Amino acid sequence: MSDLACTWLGLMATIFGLGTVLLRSPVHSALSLVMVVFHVAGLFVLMGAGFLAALQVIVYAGAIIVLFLFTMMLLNLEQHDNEPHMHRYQKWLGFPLGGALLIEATWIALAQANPSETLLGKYSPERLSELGGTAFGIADAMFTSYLLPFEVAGVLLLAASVAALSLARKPDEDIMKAMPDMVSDAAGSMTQPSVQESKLNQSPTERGDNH
Amino acid sequence: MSEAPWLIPLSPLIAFAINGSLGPRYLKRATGIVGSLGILASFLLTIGLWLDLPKEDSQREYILYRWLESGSLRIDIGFTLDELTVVMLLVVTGVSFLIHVYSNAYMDHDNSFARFFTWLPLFVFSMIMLVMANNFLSLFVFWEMVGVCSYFLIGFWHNRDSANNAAMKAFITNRVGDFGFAAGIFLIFWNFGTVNYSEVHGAIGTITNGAATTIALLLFIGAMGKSAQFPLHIWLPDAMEGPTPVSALIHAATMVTAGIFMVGRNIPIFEAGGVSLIVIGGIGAFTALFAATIAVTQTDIKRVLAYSTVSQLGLMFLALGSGAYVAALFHLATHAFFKALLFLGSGSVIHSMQNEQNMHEYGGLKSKLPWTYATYVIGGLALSAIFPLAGFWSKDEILAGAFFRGASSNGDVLFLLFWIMGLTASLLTAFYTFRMIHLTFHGMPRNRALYDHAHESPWLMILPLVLLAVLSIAAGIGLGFPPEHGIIHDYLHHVIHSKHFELTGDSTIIVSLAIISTAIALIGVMAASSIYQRGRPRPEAMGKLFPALYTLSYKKYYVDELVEILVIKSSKAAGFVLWAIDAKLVDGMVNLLGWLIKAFSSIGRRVQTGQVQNYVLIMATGLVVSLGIIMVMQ
Amino acid sequence: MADYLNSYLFIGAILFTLGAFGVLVRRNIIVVLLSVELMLQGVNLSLGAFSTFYHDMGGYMLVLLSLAIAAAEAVVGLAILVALSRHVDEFYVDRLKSLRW
Amino acid sequence: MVDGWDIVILAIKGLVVLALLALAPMIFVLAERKILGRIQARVGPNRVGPRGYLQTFADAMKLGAKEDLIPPGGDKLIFWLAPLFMAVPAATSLSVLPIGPEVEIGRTIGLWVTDLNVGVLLILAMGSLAAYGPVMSGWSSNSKYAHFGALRSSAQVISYEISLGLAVLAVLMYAGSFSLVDIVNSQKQMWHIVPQILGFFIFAASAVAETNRPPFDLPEAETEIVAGYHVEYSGMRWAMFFLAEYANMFVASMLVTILYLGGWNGWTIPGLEGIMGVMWTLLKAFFFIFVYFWLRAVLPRLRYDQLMGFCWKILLPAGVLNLFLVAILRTIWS
Repeated sequence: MSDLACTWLGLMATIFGLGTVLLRSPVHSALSLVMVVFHVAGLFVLMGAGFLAALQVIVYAGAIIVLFLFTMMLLNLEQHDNEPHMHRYQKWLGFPLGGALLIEATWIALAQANPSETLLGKYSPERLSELGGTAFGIADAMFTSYLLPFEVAGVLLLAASVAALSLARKPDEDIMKAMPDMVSDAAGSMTQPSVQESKLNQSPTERGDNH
Repeated sequence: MSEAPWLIPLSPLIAFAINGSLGPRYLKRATGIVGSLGILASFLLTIGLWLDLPKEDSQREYILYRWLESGSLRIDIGFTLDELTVVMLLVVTGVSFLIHVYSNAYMDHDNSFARFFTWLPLFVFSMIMLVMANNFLSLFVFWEMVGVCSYFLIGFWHNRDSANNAAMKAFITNRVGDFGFAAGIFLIFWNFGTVNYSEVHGAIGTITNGAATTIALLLFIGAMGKSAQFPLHIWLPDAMEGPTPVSALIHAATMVTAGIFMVGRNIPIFEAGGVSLIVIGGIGAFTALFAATIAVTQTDIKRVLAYSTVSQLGLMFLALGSGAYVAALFHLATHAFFKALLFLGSGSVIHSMQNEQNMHEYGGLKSKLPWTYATYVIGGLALSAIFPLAGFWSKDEILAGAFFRGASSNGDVLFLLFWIMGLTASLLTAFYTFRMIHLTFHGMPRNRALYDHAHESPWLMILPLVLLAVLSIAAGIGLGFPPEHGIIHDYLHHVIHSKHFELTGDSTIIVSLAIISTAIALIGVMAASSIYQRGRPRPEAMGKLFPALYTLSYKKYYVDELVEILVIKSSKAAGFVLWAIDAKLVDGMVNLLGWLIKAFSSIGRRVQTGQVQNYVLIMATGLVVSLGIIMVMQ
Repeated sequence: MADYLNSYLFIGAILFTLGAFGVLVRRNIIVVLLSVELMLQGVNLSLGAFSTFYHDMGGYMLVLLSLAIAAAEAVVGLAILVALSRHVDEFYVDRLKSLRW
Repeated sequence: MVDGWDIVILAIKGLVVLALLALAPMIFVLAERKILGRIQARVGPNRVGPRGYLQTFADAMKLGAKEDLIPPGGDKLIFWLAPLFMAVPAATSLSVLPIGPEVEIGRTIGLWVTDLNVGVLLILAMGSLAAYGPVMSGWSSNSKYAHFGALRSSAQVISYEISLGLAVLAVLMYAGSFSLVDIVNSQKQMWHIVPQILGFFIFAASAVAETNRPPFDLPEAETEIVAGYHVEYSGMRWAMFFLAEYANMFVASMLVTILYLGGWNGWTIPGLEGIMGVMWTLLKAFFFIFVYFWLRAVLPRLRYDQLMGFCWKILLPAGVLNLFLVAILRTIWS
């Protein structure tokens, strides 16, 4: 039963993973990745880590990929689906490299055939049921031995949100008005390279306007 | 009070915090009251500590908390509770309180009133902590904090260039001394593994004479900086740029006495350090005489007092060098009273003369400023060491100490020379003091416009003057009678006593020495009166008699100019040479290296396509290859 | 038991490799970012499997942390994308060469 | 020990859920139209059947007969998948909602399909998946109104999920379990609404926003963007969106009932705990569905900046505050 489930989930995850990488439209790629996330979550359930499965779906499917889709729609990204290829060798090198990586990764996976008994940690299934499940086990570990990484992750998230805010923010026009000479320099240095760059990278826009 | 000695420094600190945060916007004039009350609380608590001083040695150290711990270094915020601390605290907080009260009136018209009363309590806090410290590191920290506060206070009128320069000069000159002081503390830690006073003093016998001498001399360099001994005295006269209460606070009661206190606190180290006491005595005696000769010709009333302070501090070091330790601290206390009185009195004069400080613009102020005049004369008499005022008792003991040290069998003959230098200094002291009094208060007014506007200062300024005058009269006889066996001797004997020198002679010698010094002081007073009151001979004629000497004295022996040439110009020249080496040789080498790297990297940069994916490709190749190697190896 | 661990690790390896391949080959910047997420999926699966079979919470904790990092990465990456669209309006990796000076 | 009866019972439970999914919206739609009519001093539907009671069935038949249009230039596959992405999460959520206590009918049967030990997380996960339906439909429709609706919806759902999660977190802290049955059982003495009145309001507001209902119905604001993300849909596909919306409302109401109002806990007749429990649960849930209609009738729609500001500047800080308060209360009372 669980052999079958594992095989099925793994197969589907692989197929959707291929879809993520190979599909032309970024939106299709993203939805394909959502399916990968579901199947990985299913594998987590199969392992008995239901908590992780739920988190996986909530965070990945519910937040991160939605954010991707949101951005794609915001920037009308789906219009650019004819990908030009400027460095073909990159693609031809990518295939053998990917193949080699797969072989090596598989070898590493197979090298784990016999997990040593001495490596077993303290969260045996009995201990977990005593604690009250995976979620409780994770909480137990999180607030004891992994407290520092947990706190650091919080700081990381804060830093990331601040960074995202400042990156995606529009240049503040009120400040520009308030401090004309100071900002004109800064604005000049901010806009100038982008103007140059867009000139340098001039390319026929393939944006078909469907609206 | 011995259970909670931390309350004593706490109240000025609270006053500082309140005035610093709320002062400029909300409290304004009330900062003066807050500051004064803070110091008053501190003074009353000190009296409490005096009455409640622990009798047993084991209780004389109070540890508030462990400040830092690093390796074998352990520093506590702790307090030493002994008689020396109490005496110093009484002088510091008492005089500071009177100065605070005085400042309320003196600074009344200043726009930065609140700022003034922010730094003043912080200064007193630092000084209290310095006095109460139980280890060298705390001492050093607050030693520096006193320096910082003095920087802010000397440069209080920061829109005057001269004030800023004076503040910087004081700060930098002190740094020179602090360098020696810090080196001394390092050596102490190196030799003893601790910086706690009692532990260091207990272990003093374990180190060699040479090490002890080095430590003692290095510590003394620090004391020279803070207590303005030659040649590090140059900052003190310039520091008169600060407001007069600041001058009184820094130069009478607190900051400059830190050096004396530090030596007094560490007598065991200095006694162990062989010749260090002779060096201290020599520099003290020289400074006393040297500064006195400068003071004779100065025309700025505060500058006269400044050189007088340098001279008196020299006498205190002479006492320390002679082994008359209690006499040094006795003089420290009496000097604090009468010098604060004189500074505050001169402040009162300056206040009424619209900030004119040149004595040649004064004259005949006796009738205009009766209270100031009366108290000023008392202070002058005390400074001149006229019997029976405070200065007499303490200075007499110092000179007697030097004499006995020189004359006694196990003493050093050099001290007889120092004694003569001290006597000469006290002659000059009496002379310039009364020259100052005559120029200021007697004779005819030399500047009618200023004279007409002069008026007696408000009672808030007079009251501290009167109190200090009373102390200047009574403190000497009250504390120091009979000589060598007064109250202060008995009180301090427990903590400060010499292991090596017995400085007593029979009473006839003591009395005759006292008569000699009084006679010399009287000669000085009379000479000044004769020249500056009756004009026989005329002062100008005296100046022309020895023009070279007069100019030398008036120009302060060109010490500032010498420093300018020897230290500043030569450092600039050396700096220029080093700059040239740096700019041409070192930079050249670095530039060469940079050029080489640039040349090589112009080849290597072709790898960079600017495309992230290329980089990732290379990275992945690396991963695949290294994994492959691992795979093959196994 | 051990066979299971292998199969999970195998699936994880496949997903990781697919993601790496996508990062190497795809031009569209958003697909590259998605491929990175795919790599993270593979890693998460392996970590979860190790944790389960070695009776240790370390792997689960790392999955949680990698979730946080993935979120941070996505947020910053997409913000950069928005900034790019504002300045150069260009989403192909091989045309963005400003790293080269 | 799985025997035949277990499978039969499970099948019956599943059928009940499906029936709920299909029938409940019909009833709700009728109720909504009638109640809205009353509040707005109208009569409401009154032509089909006795007093208009069969109106919804007529609508359903009409929708079933309509042509299934696919807009040109759109993405067919995703256009086709989008309604499924709306309906499946809703149905999945229904399957873990307990509607009554355990009853004895020959054997012990819990009045729920499954009792997952991460039930709350499953519902949260399904709630976050609800963002996909609008996004996919909006993107594949190739229409600017649908596009805007999808953008609004995704931003709104992601934002309000955070305050929703914070409110739920406080409940979980109090109950000490992720299982919905355990949560209901932990409210035997006191409903969670008593210590967490603040959390209750945060949850209720966030739930309304999550289901795209007025006054937070910006993704489908008729007056601005016609009907938002499902403007291009017709026939049975559109019915599925409709169905999913009402199913989501039902899930949200049940969740409020279970998390804050004690689920089936209430006054009961000995021997009839099962029936009384179901009655209590449904009564509380129906009250909340009524609140949904009520809000729609009386509140104007928010502006978009107000919507975001309300979430990030009011609900989120309040949620954190609630978490602190609950943590303190829990420490004091336990």
